[in-house]
Amino acid sequence: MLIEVRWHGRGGQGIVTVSRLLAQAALLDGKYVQAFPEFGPERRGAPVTGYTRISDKPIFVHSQIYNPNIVVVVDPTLIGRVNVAAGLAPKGFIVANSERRPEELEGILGVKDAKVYVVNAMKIALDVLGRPIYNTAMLGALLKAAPLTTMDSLIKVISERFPGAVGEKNIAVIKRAYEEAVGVE
Amino acid sequence: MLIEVRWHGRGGQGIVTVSRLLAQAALLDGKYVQAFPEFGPERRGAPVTGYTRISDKPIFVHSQIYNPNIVVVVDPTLIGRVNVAAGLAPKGFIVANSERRPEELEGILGVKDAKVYVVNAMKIALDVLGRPIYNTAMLGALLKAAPLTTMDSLIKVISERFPGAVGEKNIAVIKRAYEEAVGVE
Amino acid sequence: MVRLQDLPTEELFTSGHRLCAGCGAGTIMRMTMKALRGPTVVVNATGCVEVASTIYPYTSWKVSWVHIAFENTAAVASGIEAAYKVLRRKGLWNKDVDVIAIAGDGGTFDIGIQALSGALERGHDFLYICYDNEAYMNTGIQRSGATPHGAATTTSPAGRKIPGKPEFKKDLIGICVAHGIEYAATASPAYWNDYITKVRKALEVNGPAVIHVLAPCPVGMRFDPSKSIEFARLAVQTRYWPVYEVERGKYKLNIKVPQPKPLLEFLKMQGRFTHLFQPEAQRELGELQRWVDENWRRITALCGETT
Amino acid sequence: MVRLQDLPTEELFTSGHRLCAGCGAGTIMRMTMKALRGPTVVVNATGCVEVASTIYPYTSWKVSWVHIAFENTAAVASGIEAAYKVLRRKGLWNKDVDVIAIAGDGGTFDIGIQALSGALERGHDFLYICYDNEAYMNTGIQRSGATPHGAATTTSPAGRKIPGKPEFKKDLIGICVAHGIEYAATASPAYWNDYITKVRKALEVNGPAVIHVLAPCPVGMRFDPSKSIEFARLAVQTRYWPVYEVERGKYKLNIKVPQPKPLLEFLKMQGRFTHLFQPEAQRELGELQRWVDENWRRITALCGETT
Amino acid sequence: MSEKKPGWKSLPIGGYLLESGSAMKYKTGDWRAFKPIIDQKKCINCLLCWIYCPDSAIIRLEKYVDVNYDYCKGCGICANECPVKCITMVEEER
Amino acid sequence: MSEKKPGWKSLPIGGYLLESGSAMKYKTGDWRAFKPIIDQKKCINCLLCWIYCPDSAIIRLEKYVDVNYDYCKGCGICANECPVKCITMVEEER
Amino acid sequence: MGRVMGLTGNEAIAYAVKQCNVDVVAAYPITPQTIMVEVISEYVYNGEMDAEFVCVESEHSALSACIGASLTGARVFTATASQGLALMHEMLYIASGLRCPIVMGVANRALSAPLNIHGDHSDMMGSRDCGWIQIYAENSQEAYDWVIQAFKIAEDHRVLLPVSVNIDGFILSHSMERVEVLEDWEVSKFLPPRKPLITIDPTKPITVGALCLPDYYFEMKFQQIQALKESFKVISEVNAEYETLAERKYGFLETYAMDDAEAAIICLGSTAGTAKAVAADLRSKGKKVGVIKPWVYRPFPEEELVKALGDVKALAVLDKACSFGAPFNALCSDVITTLYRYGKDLNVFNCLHGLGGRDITPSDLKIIFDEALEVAKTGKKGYVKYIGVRE
Amino acid sequence: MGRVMGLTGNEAIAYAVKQCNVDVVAAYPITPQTIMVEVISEYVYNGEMDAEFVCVESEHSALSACIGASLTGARVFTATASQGLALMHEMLYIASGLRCPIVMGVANRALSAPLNIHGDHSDMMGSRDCGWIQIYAENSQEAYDWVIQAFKIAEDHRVLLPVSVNIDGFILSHSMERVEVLEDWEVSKFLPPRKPLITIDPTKPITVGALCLPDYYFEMKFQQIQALKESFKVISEVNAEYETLAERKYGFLETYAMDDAEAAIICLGSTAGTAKAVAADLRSKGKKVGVIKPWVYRPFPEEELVKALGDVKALAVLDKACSFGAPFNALCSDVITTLYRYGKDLNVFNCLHGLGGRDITPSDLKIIFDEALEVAKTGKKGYVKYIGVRE
Ligand SMILES: Cc1ncc(C[n+]2csc(CCOP(=O)(O)OP(=O)(O)O)c2C)c(N)n1
Ligand SMILES: Cc1ncc(C[n+]2csc(CCOP(=O)(O)OP(=O)(O)O)c2C)c(N)n1
Ligand code: SF4
Ligand code: SF4
Ligand code: SF4
Ligand code: SF4
Repeated sequence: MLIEVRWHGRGGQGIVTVSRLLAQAALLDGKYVQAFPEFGPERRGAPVTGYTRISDKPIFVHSQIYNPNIVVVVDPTLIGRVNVAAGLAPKGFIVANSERRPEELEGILGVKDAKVYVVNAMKIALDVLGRPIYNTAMLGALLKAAPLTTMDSLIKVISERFPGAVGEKNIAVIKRAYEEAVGVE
Repeated sequence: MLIEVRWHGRGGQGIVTVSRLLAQAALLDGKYVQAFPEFGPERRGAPVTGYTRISDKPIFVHSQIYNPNIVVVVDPTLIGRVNVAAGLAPKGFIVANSERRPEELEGILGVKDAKVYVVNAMKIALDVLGRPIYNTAMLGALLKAAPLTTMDSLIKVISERFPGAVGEKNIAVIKRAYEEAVGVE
Repeated sequence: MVRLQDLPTEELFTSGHRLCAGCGAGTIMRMTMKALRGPTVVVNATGCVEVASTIYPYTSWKVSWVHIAFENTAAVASGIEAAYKVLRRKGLWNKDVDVIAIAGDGGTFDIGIQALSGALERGHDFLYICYDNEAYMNTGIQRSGATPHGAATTTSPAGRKIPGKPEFKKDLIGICVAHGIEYAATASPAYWNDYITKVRKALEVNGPAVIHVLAPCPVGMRFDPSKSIEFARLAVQTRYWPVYEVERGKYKLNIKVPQPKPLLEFLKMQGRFTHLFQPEAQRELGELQRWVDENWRRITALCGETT
Repeated sequence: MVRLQDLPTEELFTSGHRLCAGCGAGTIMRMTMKALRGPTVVVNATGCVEVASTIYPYTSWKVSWVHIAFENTAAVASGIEAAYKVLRRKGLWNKDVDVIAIAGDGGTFDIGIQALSGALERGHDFLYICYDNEAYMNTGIQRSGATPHGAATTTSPAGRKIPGKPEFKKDLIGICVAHGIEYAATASPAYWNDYITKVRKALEVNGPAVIHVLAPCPVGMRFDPSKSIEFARLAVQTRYWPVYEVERGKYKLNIKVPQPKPLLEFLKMQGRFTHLFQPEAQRELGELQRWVDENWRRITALCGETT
Repeated sequence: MSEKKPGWKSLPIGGYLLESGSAMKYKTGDWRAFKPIIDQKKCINCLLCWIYCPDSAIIRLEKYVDVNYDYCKGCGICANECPVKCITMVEEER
Repeated sequence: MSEKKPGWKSLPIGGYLLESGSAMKYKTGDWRAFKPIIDQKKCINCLLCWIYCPDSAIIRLEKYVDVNYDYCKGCGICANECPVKCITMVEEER
Repeated sequence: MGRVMGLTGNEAIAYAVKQCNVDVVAAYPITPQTIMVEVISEYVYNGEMDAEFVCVESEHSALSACIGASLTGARVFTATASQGLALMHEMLYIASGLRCPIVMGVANRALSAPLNIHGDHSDMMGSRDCGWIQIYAENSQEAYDWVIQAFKIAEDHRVLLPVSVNIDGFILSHSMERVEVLEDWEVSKFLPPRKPLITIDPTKPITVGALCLPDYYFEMKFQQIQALKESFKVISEVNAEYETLAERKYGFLETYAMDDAEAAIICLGSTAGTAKAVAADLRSKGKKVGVIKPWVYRPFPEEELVKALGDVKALAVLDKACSFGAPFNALCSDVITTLYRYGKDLNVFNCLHGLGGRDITPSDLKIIFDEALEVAKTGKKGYVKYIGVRE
Repeated sequence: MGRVMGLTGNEAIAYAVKQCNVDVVAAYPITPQTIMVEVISEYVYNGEMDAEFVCVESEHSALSACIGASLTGARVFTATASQGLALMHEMLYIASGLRCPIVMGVANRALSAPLNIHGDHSDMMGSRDCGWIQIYAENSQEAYDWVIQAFKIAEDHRVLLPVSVNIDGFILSHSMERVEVLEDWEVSKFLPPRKPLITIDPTKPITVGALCLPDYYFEMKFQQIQALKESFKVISEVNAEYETLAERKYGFLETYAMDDAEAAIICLGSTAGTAKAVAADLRSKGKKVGVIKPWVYRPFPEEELVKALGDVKALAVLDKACSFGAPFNALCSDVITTLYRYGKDLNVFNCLHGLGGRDITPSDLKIIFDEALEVAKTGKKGYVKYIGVRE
């Protein structure tokens, strides 16, 4: 099955990175993947999107993603400002970085058919990393919402990409986000 | 009828100019013409050639001239060094700037089928212009050898191209060359 | 002398552009527009300012603005200037038009230097402004001829073998002055008064004039966006960026820095220099420091200053 | 100090080229080849020397010689230099190779200045020689950035409205020196000793060096071919062509001219200036004279000479 | 994505933009993560924030300045440069 | 024109010329309108003509110089530069 | 009959440019175009032409300056050849994309490497996709006539595209021929001062050269495609108006002896002249051969070509530029694809000739005609010949 | 199975370049190629790759430096896109004319004006005549594999021509995909250090770049034509050898579901992937459609194409670059002329798509397939469609 994920964040928040980290992890699972940014000249601060495709079979399609199965909102300030749910496929998921409860968010986003998961990635990031870098936390939350990869693969990918202490901290972030993420169906 | 003329001289001796002056004069006579240089990067001092085509009818051909009807040798030092008679059409003419007699030249050039005309353009140029510029003199000699244009047209063209004293002197040169040119058949 | 109160409130470079938050080039564009004296055509090279200010169907420009390519800003400006000249002569146009070419350091120091050199030689009446953020920012922070020694960029990374850019920054003003132009100057947006005054002065020149202005880029130089102007001030105060002008070949130091702040303060605020503070990079750091000292000495000497 | 007797008799730039009779560039090429120190690759820009020396299937060169295009000589030299560097590092090549780029003034001042500027900035180890015949001679005497003010060329003719080139000659050495290179110099083939010494010196430099040598062109400047060297000498003796060198930014006047010959003598020998001696062109003549004076004053001042 | 954009027949040729300053229609306020709050009582109207703001997001008023939040990207230059420190950056709601 | 030139099969690729200095086969002596004649008795062998000749047409000999008329284009630089004026330019035969 | 002058192709174009009252000329010298620029600078320096001659430092800057100038509403000309055109390549697309009605004279010359200064079409053919209207002249007269018409076509608001007028390097550029010229006032009447549609008039500021993302770019390109389609009409109109003025008839292509031809040659530029001469000769010997010479190469005149082909059985397409690695060379591809579109069956073969100025002689052309006549019988087709290459 | 990595097209090419032990890289950054250059400079600055990275001041100089370097016998790589490729145009011809086996990565992008940074093929198509071997990859894996093969093909003494490996801008250049890579030693074995035929070794001096007049130029060009012909054989050999090494099969083109296809799409690069996906879908619904994807675009694989076409009745040719004013766009012209040469009758129509990065979606492709199936019945042909242009 082909799963399409859209990531929402801002220029500078590592949206491309996280879209690729997920794909890397899926690669370890023996999957086929694509990860690509929104193709535009957007600058730091501006709302941007990234995309990940994961499949058991080789992926031939190279068109854009219009109807993602999953949307991940990395930047909480985008909620309510950008239509993050746009085009979400039927029975899709939204995984958001927010202090709110999932039910509350469901209302704000005005989604009906979708499952909403929430994690307070800001808090986790500040607690563990000491800096407002939310992207890796969202990997943990996403994993909770949908088993697109495994925790093992994520850990492996993270420790390769960020050797040493940074990697370890990010792994901690992911694990905690996995724990803390909650959803409504 | 289409007449093709090849001019021999050295870079810097006005070979292009004289090939064009002849064509200009023929234009005045209502003829169709082409005048073009040898297409090469040759420098001052090097042997060069120029070409003139004259016809009563529009000239369509744009290829090079391989078998000229007439060859004009502007620079006397070329004789014996460059095969000026190369490709000369049957019953062609050679008009040369030389101190020799035409018969003598005929021998040197080794031509049989061609008429040879000779003029001492050096002397004429030095006498009249005071400088070793031989090209216009050869127009007079050429006219004597073959009526490709008229003296009137030549005069008109020269006085347009070189207004004032220079033109007048060149006209004198042409006239004298016309007088002095001698040929053998 | 300019008073902020007297500057026009109208923005000829409007909000709604997509330069990064805190982009110094944005500040520079606004200041430039506040210095105009009449009908103006801006010719802009490909680069951050161009891309971020004119994403179809939006434009931030309220002057006529033209972008043709990356490397030919000065040539395009030449054509426009020549055209208005002949159109006026023929009575088909009746106004003075100021032509301002604006390009980044990449579009000036590297790929655009020939077009600039040619235009200076031909003596067109235009003002060329190079906003220098010291790298190709639009394409993602690649080194340019303006990148300082040792700085890390994506094509001169802080590598294990080579720690940042090995070469030194080109002397743009020196090159322009060698073209014998009437007016050339450096500037920093922190010193708005100096900059705006210079733009106005340069526009008055009959012939080519060049202004080379430091453009703080929080993304490419890696500092906090709120520090853009602080950066631009510190660059001057540490003698990294001498502010001077050259009128008819005569150098003048516009901002004296009798008691410079330590260069390290300036370097440390920027992520692109982080690696220089590793012990292995001591030599690079020293070379950079030496270059800054020597550059200051050379410029101030040309200005007839003794420091 | 060079002795003619000690120069090699072997000609690495052979007879049989098709430069015009009396071409100063031919003399310069020969002298250059006599100054070599070892295996050499010459990169030649399109122009008189290139065209006339390598008409297939003939070549006058006995060193490896490369011509790629008109505007990119310095870039090609960069690539060759870089290649030998890495091939040596990898053990695939084992000799020092001198890379000499040779271009006319058109290929240097105008269309090639960007490639040159870039190569200087990157610091490649090569020698760049600009033989300056002050116009595009190969294509038939068009103006270049090196053509002096007032000179008639086929694109700046002595017209009834505009009497010759309105602009002034670019300062190539000034531009190169602004790039902070280690060695730059001017030369005249009349002073063979000075020139050959400079080529040798420049080859010793580790990094880019530039030599700007006046190339007499009897055809384009319009004088008798036998006067080529006389022209080159007079240019120096009238202070038209200051002969100096710049080592690590330090200027030195190599040929002092305490009692200059009158500039008019130099101008009068050249057909390209004939029209300046018409009464209508008095202003142009004066401007040219002033430029020569000012240039001499500027250069000698830089050299610390008082004249 | 949703709204239909004009087609080739109605667009001006050459990609020319005939309406100058149209970028005003593009609000960059939502780029902002931090928001400048001006204490207008402390403001001395020196206009330094005004001249330095890259986004023309400072509005010049009679006695003090104000922020145009439609465009302010929240860079914080104004707060950093304010000589009397009357501007504070506060995190945007989320 | 007459002699058959090599075809694509035998020519080296890329227009490379593998024989350096082959221009020696191309005699430029016939460009000459004037011919330098050296009075070798007067020649002091200063070699100035040698270094200045653009065409390498001056031959260095033990005591004096000679001219290689195969290549001399007759520019007259040698005659002009000779410090003892031992070179005269005479018109070529015609 | 107009005034008769003896002009080379270069001079004819320069003379036309002067009469067209061009405002800005920015150009760089290169053989064999140089003389175009020289003559123009002479006009300007002598005060015979009130224009700014911007003597730029490279061809890239030449066209850049022209684009800038054209945007002000000025009438603009440039000229180049070979390496110069190649160096302009990037700017060619920008000039058409920004809809600048610049006219450019090209003295076609081979591209390096190896360096060669002689005439072939590889320069313009190597940039044939650039969105310009592209005209090839057979002789000086045509070069002159087309330059004057080119401005009118380019500046028409239904078109607003740049136009290149191509002449064969040396063969035309340096060959003096008889040219009938119009009087200045006639040209001025035919071609009044340019009336630009939109300019960068700074008192009514506009933005030119914005970044168009995937949401708009294709529409702009489609406008260009449409403008080229529109240009068919405009070219016809301009040809017609010019005919009443100059009494010389132009169109998209010229046909020679095609009426009952069995075999024909199609080619561009000066080769067509020689081909016509040879055709005349062969006709006199009873061989039914003809010649088709497109004047307008871009947009490619498909309909007119099909009409011109009539009942011809075999067609030799002469290309003077090599499309390395393509099935056929450029003109031949255009011809074959046109036949495909119109479902016309015809035996076509391709002759690559004249590269680097290799002369194409009447006897070469005779052989080609003979081969075409042969092909008309045998039906052999779809091959490429190389004229005059030594083994 | 090789080692699996997640690489974008840019990264895959850079990784291949590192493994190919390239000596000199001279390049200039431009979106969307930039990352290729960045990754390479990282390798060099980190000492992971022993090469000279010449960070030139423009693309013109980039290729110029590469030509110089290549003449020394070094292995040379460069990369560019769009305006950069256009600025190199002059040098492209020189690189092939001087027979320099340079490999160039191109992240294809639209040409200005208007400025657009997104993917289409106008850059490389606008220079398709330049005498290079031109390869288009569908994904990162192919980009990686072809770069390694490209050096071997280019440097073969029967070829000695430059090769461009093209990837769609953003769609491939910026999209991370699964890539199986070889080990360094495997690449080194497959591709030993370059053995140049002739170099500028100054101890055995030669002259490169002489002026060739009409008497020699055509012969040099004919040698290039022959080398491109020879390259067919060499490419096949290299493909075969690579297959034994990497267990991935390449050739001149890939066919997908063509066996009994009635209608097919032919296209280059990433679009072919989407087309294959759609074809699979349609096949599952019983529609007989297939896809042909040329890997090698120059020299154009005519014979292989004709073979691949089999008995297909209708063919949609998808072009991603506009040949303004030509009867058809580039790929379509090549296809139609190939059919002509082989006397093959087939209903072809041309779809211009994706200009300036306009996305081509599965539903677009479905419509095209449907139209092709329709055409297979109606026999309508020879027209051009514009996919997704707003009226
Ligand atoms: C011929 C060409 N090469 C490369 C590019 C890609 N490019 C566009 S902008 C740019 C960098 C601009 O750098 P700079 O001039 O310093 O301006 P900045 O982006 O820093 O404002 C580059 C490399 C291009 N547009 N055209
Ligand atoms: C891109 C390009 N533009 C123009 C030319 C034509 N061209 C060849 S050499 C030359 C002039 C050379 O002048 P210069 O560099 O001064 O050398 P000179 O001929 O005087 O020795 C010109 C314009 C060219 N070869 N390439
Ligand atoms: S990258 Fe730098 S210069 Fe470019 S918009 Fe961002 S802050 Fe400004
Ligand atoms: S034109 Fe001048 S520079 Fe060129 S070969 Fe002749 S004399 Fe030498
Ligand atoms: S935060 Fe930045 S953008 Fe916002 S008002 Fe202050 S200076 Fe302007
Ligand atoms: S005349 Fe000129 S070419 Fe002949 S030997 Fe003397 S200097 Fe040399």
